[in-house]
Amino acid sequence: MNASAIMSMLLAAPSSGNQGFDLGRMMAIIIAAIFVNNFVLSRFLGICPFIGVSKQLDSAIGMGAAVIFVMTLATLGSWSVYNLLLVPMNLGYLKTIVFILIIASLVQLVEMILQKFSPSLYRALGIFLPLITTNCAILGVAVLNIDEKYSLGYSLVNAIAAGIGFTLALILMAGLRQRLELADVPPALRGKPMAFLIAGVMSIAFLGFAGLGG
Amino acid sequence: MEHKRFELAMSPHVGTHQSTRKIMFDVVIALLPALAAATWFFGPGALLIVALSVGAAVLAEYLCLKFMKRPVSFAFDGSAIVTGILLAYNVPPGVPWWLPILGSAFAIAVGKQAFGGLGHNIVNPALLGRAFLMASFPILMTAGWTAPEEWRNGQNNPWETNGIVQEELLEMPNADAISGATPLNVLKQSFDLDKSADLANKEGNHAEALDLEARASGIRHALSQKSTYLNLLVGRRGGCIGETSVLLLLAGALFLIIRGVLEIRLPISYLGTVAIFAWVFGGSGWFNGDPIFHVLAGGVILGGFFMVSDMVTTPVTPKGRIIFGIGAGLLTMIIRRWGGYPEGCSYSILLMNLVTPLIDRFIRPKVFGEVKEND
Amino acid sequence: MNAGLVLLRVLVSQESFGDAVVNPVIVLGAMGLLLGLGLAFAAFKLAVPKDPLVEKISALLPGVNCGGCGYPGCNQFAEAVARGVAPPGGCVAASESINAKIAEVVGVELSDSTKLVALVHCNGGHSARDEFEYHGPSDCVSATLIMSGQKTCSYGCLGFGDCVEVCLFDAIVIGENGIPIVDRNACTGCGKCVEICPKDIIELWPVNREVVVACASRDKGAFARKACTMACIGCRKCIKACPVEAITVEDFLAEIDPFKCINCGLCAAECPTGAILDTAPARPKAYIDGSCIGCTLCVKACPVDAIHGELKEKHEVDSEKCVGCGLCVSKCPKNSIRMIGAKSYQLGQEFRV
Amino acid sequence: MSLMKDLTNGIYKENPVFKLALGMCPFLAVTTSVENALGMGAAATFVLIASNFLVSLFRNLIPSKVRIPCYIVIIATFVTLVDMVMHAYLPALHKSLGIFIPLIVVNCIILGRAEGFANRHPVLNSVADGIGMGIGFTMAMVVLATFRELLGNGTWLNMDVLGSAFQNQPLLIAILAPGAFILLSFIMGFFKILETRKGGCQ
Amino acid sequence: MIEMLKLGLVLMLVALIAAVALSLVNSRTAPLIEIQQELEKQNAMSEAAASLMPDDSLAFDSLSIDNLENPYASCDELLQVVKVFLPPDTSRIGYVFIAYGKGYSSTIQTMVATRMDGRVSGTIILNQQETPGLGANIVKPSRLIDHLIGMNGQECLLKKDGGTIDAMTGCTITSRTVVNSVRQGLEDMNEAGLFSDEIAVDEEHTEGGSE
Amino acid sequence: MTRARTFRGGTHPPGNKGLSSGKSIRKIPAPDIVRIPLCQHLGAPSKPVVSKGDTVIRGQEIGAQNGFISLPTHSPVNGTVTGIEDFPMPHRRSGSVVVIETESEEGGQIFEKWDDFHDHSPAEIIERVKQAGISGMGGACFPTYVKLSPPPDKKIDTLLINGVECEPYLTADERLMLERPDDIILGMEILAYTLGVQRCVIGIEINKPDAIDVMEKKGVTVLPLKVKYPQGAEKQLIDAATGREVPAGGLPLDIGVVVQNVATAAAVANAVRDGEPSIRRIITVTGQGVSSPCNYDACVGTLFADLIEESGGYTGDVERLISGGPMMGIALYTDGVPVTKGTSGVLALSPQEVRDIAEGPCIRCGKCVDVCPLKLVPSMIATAAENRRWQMAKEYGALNCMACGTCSYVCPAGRYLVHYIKNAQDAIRSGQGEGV
Repeated sequence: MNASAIMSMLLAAPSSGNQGFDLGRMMAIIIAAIFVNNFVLSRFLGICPFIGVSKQLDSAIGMGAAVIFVMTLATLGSWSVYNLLLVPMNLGYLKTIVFILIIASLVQLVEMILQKFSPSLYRALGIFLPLITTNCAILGVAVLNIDEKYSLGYSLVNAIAAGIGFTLALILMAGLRQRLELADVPPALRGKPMAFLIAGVMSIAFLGFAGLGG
Repeated sequence: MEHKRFELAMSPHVGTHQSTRKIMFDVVIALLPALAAATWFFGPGALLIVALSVGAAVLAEYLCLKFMKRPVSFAFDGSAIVTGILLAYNVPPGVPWWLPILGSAFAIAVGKQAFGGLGHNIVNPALLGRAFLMASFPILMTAGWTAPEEWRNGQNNPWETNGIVQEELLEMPNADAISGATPLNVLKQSFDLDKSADLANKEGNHAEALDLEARASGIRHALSQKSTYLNLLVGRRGGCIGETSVLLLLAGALFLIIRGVLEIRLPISYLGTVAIFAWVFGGSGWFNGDPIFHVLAGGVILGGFFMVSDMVTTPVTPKGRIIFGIGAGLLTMIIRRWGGYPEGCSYSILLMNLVTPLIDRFIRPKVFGEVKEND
Repeated sequence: MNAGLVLLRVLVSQESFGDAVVNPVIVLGAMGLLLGLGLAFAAFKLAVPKDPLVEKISALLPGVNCGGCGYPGCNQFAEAVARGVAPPGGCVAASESINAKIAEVVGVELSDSTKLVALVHCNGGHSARDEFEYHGPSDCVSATLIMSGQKTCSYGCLGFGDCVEVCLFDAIVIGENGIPIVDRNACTGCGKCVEICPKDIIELWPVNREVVVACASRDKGAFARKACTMACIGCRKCIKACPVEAITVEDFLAEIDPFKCINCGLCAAECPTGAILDTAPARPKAYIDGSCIGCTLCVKACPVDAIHGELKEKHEVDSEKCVGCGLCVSKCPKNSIRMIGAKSYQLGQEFRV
Repeated sequence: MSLMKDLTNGIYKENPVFKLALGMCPFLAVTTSVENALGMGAAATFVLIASNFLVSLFRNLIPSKVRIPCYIVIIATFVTLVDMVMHAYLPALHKSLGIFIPLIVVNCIILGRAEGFANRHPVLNSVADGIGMGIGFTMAMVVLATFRELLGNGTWLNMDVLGSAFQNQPLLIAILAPGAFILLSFIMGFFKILETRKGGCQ
Repeated sequence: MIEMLKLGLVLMLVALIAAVALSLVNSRTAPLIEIQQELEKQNAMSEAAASLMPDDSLAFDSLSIDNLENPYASCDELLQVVKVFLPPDTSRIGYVFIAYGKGYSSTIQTMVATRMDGRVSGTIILNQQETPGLGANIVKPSRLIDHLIGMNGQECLLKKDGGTIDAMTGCTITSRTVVNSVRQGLEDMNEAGLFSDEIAVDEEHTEGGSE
Repeated sequence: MTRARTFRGGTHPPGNKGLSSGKSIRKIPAPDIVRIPLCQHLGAPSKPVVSKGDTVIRGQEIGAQNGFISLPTHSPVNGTVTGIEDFPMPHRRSGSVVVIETESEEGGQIFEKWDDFHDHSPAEIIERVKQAGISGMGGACFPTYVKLSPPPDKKIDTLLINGVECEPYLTADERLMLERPDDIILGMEILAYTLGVQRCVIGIEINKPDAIDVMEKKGVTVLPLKVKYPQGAEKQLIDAATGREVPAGGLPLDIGVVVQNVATAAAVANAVRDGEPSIRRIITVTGQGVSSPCNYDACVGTLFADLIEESGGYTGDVERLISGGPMMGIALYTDGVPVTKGTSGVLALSPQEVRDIAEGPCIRCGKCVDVCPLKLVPSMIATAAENRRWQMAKEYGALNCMACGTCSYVCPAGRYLVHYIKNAQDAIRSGQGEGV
């Protein structure tokens, strides 16, 4: 396979040769991933960290930034390996195992590199990195990109937007939880049940975005 | 020496005569004129829906408090009544009787009491109840419209009675009469026609596209007529129970302002934003929308004066309130123009309710004497 | 392992599997090797020195980074545990035994001293008169702000239960008398209640000293008595009753020295107002076995005349009278005396104050 | 005895969902019907048992530095197996579970048990734990799915239960995303009440 | 260094075993999955084509025309048209194709059978993940689906867009997606000249439009 | 008259001043037994220098200054000390009082009279003010001499005399301005001379037109102020008068302003001119709970009960007895407490006057934010404090609060906002819950 062929593959969607860059479609992907089909509130991806790291606003912001960062890198890696290696070798069925390996080692490498070379960035982002391995939003976006047959460009856009959507939900959640910490919540609902109830309310509100960009 | 003994408390020892209860009942009173309009246009059915909704809300509040072993007197502080009325005001007049009951019960139980009751709820319970109904019974909630005064003259003729004056339209070339239960539905249709026109253009059917575009702009033209405005003001239009008469809603709002209950920044920033963005992108293209229509149609007036200004779920600081109003206004217009629903008022407020804690956290007034560099 | 390799070679060599097996094996194998090497390389080259305690805890933790503990990852949780910020049992993914091990790792520095539990130095409650009616937030801190609380006794418990609220272990409840009651088993001695109490009447107290002064009033006897029927009036009767001189009275208030106290409860029996409480659920009884030589030392030691017997003959204990103080045990030259029966906590251990 | 304890541990005492709040993503996503819940439960249980077995078997051979990647590979392998088998033999279920089958890989329960339990217990106990946790997970999903399917569709395991009048206007929100969150919240709250009641009696 | 190598080798070994296991299983299941999917497609085609002629013995043959691009599909699917004939006579009696359209929250795949004159004879919704209870109702028998039958590309339009088809209550977007994707498919086929010349009126119209 | 000035925020509670504003000051004799609290000022209590059995004369020092921020205490009567004991106080549960059996109230000139204060240096005047035991008589009781001795690096350019009396009910300052304007004006001149400032203004709310008139006729620069609570708070008064904001955590000195109450000015005049220590003050006894509200000139150590009796006793139900005004005054559980230098009023409020609504949850109406003169967010501070999140309360500026009570006054949910905020202040100052 020569270089130009690889380039054309990267830039175009895998199954059709002539899909160019389309601003409208990109907007649709972005709006869908952030609002309409928000990863957390409508697709149920990344619930564990969403519930776990939303107690403090500062952690939520850090986690969100880390997720966006890793999501982008993981998508880049997984998309390339899938379309440049697995598909030509007819090994599509290995995608799950390959993706998770890529994500796990990527996260660990990034964490170690940050810790070594940029302690300040590590303190801001790095401490959230381990949690990301088991964040199904990362693997989810990688798999979804393949399922939707997005080109690399769209895949990256989708990944970043999904990360932003995750972050948005996380930050809103953190704000609400901090407010409710001072509220007179019935004892039975304190803690995790409350977190899920807030998520439910947020999810209802996000239904308002339905149909947007469609 | 024995001296007379007195009770003790922290200063101040005097206070205003306002109380939560009084505020709530003021809001109830302010909402009543609109109920009269609703009953006039939609018949006693509307009254029944409001009554059921209020009853269910108060009952649900009472039962929740009882279940949680909290003082049940809170159930009668009027806040449940406000929630009940607002919920009923946000459903179409033709819904079955059990719908508002279910909605109110959900609004109170899940939207309010689960969070700890009055003052602790994160979103407006009535709006949450409405969103719950929208998600659960989308067909009933989007098809339960009745035309104004239909109950009296017995004919369902939305062509004349949804508030849009047809004569104007019929004079337009290529413009058929339009149907649609509410003015905003009609507007949404015009956007749909625009979309179809784009499609036709893409396919190369330029003649068809022109025709569609003409019809779309014809509809929008009809919506911007004085007579349409008048109908919207009076309340002769299709829509939710509470959003009929703009005039009577304004009267209620005026009452609240006089009573010092209404925080004026929220409605003003909200309605102002709606108007501005209605002009910016409320029409087919840019900067040609009709702000007057957008403000009068749908639930913006009801929302602006009675739901955006809900104290519990909006920021406490003046600056925060202005930001809240702007955000809600922008979201309303985005949903109206590009979203899946013809009306975005209630969802926009719900969404901004979620942002309220963040606004409260980051937007605080400058403390007296605080040096600027700390900001 | 070898068997696996052989199997692999057999499989690979067979034409029928061919590409279908070889390709994935190559791809995955290469990835595994590369990533393994990469990670190993990184682990060695990029290693950052860590706190050994944190390492130890991390090693015990599940390492799934689920975030259930509220920390971003297992390492952060481990650090928090090591710093004492997070509870050792805070991991939701680990089983209880692991949590116990973590607690062990963290707790090795802690001595196996006697547990300290919260003790409320007031038994006034509804027996204490109110000076005025208080209007304001229902908590002790707020009430204290106004003329130091509504009670006539300015030392006593206000009974709004701030301590109940701050207790993370539900170890305190307000009893019927309007006084907090501490569940000694549930109490961990964290001291949150001590910190919050605006009247400073809660103290951490060794769990096995069960005779306590339940009053903090330093008012003069007459005034204290007027303010509260349960007040210590400084009558000094307890001092006389105490066989080990564990009690002192200062500013009209008795104080028990927990280091000296032997739990006999004699002071409590003597106290005219009930300011000294005997909270022991049951007392052990002395038992003299056959090795007794009848030296009568124990008879002299006994503060309640519960031992009797002839010189050079085996002595007997009147278990009705015995208060379980154990003074005789220490005096017996032949170690013939044992304490038998219910003892909720072991005496004689060291404790931190 | 200890085996029995390991087995029952996951069912109630350490129920992965209600008590530990692990594995939430698939739990919320696939509980739109009892059928899906059972399918997902079976798949997760299989992976849980198999990975616990293998991890426990090789627990002394795998160096600790690469244990997590190794476990992930083991789990991912079983997940892919389940994926392929389900695709081949149960295509309808495969379709409705969709993306959440590959996502079993990142289900915290599985990695959590591999690391937290199988890593330091003998094979039999690990398998028992896997079965217990699997059953606990499945049961929890069935509970939530029962509510969601009943309220949102009027059926249970595709059987008509609440009659056609209800089915014409079911409480749709129950099978939408918000319904899952809210119902889960209340179920967890209910468990909490149960627990405090029980605690109060002791 | 040795230590590092050892770690890498262990991971490799685990990966190798995984690879072998997976490839073995895959070699068993992959054909099955393929057969499964083929069967599913066949069934759907038969079902759709049954509306053309209720006969079990209908056969299908993919057309050797250039793939038609469908601009409304979300995931770059191409319009693939299958010829339907009744063996042994291999002349076509109609076509079957899949229309793709971006719906409310998913891509809706509609299998459409058409007569030779370009009119719809039957549709089946193959794949959709629309809102349950709303858009998802599209799979149930409905007026919308009934309405489509007998329509040609020109007529296939919602009432709201100037046509005659009533949208399903509460889900205009889903309805519009289905209708528009079907129309698009029909028009593409028409332009490709697949339909017989009997529908002269429509031909004229199409020409007029394309100028 | 120029337009009345004011500050931002605040509220306007009904004044209820009519009850006593028309009543001229009545000087009442000392009771048979006076109880002189040893701590009538902010700072360390004075040290008793007499003991049981001692004979004291009027104006004699009975408690000595005890530290920098402290003041001496003087006997208001001639008599015999019968003991030093603990006694209920208006601002706390109990404190030491010197009990004196009154024999007479005449004579007892301790300090020499100064005919013209210009003959004396500012330092001498400050010493006199200190020796006379004068503390701020507006309520805070801060030793006046400290305020008169600014650090040398602070340039004072404005002296503000506080005649605002924004607390409802109270009319003591108003009566003082009407009846003894010369004392006030002399006090002003002395203070201005001592501080060396040229600009000297008296701020009066426009609901006291008579007082403004009197002052203006005497040629004093009067700053008419809008009727609004807490217009009389130091920071708000300065803001309204000069447009300067006292920095958070700072003092008026930092921006070159000194504020003194009118009563303080009069007391300074008495001390400097007549050599009389601070042993008497003007007190308003009012509220619907007393038969005939009035303004008294009473000596320190008189019991509240005596004043009430003087006003004809209680009428009907008295729900609350307050020392000071209704907004910032302290509720008392007994009327058996002595008058101190800072007692500006005794209020006996009937149940109708006292606000008593059950505390409900905060409905976040934001009224407290609108009225807070310090532009804090009282509801948030209070909510944080209620949940013992002291650190959070601190972040929201709890320490800036001056407990003026405006927020509690307007709160429709009847929340004890000031109470919570004070809890937070105490907790923060004592270092509780760091990091929470």
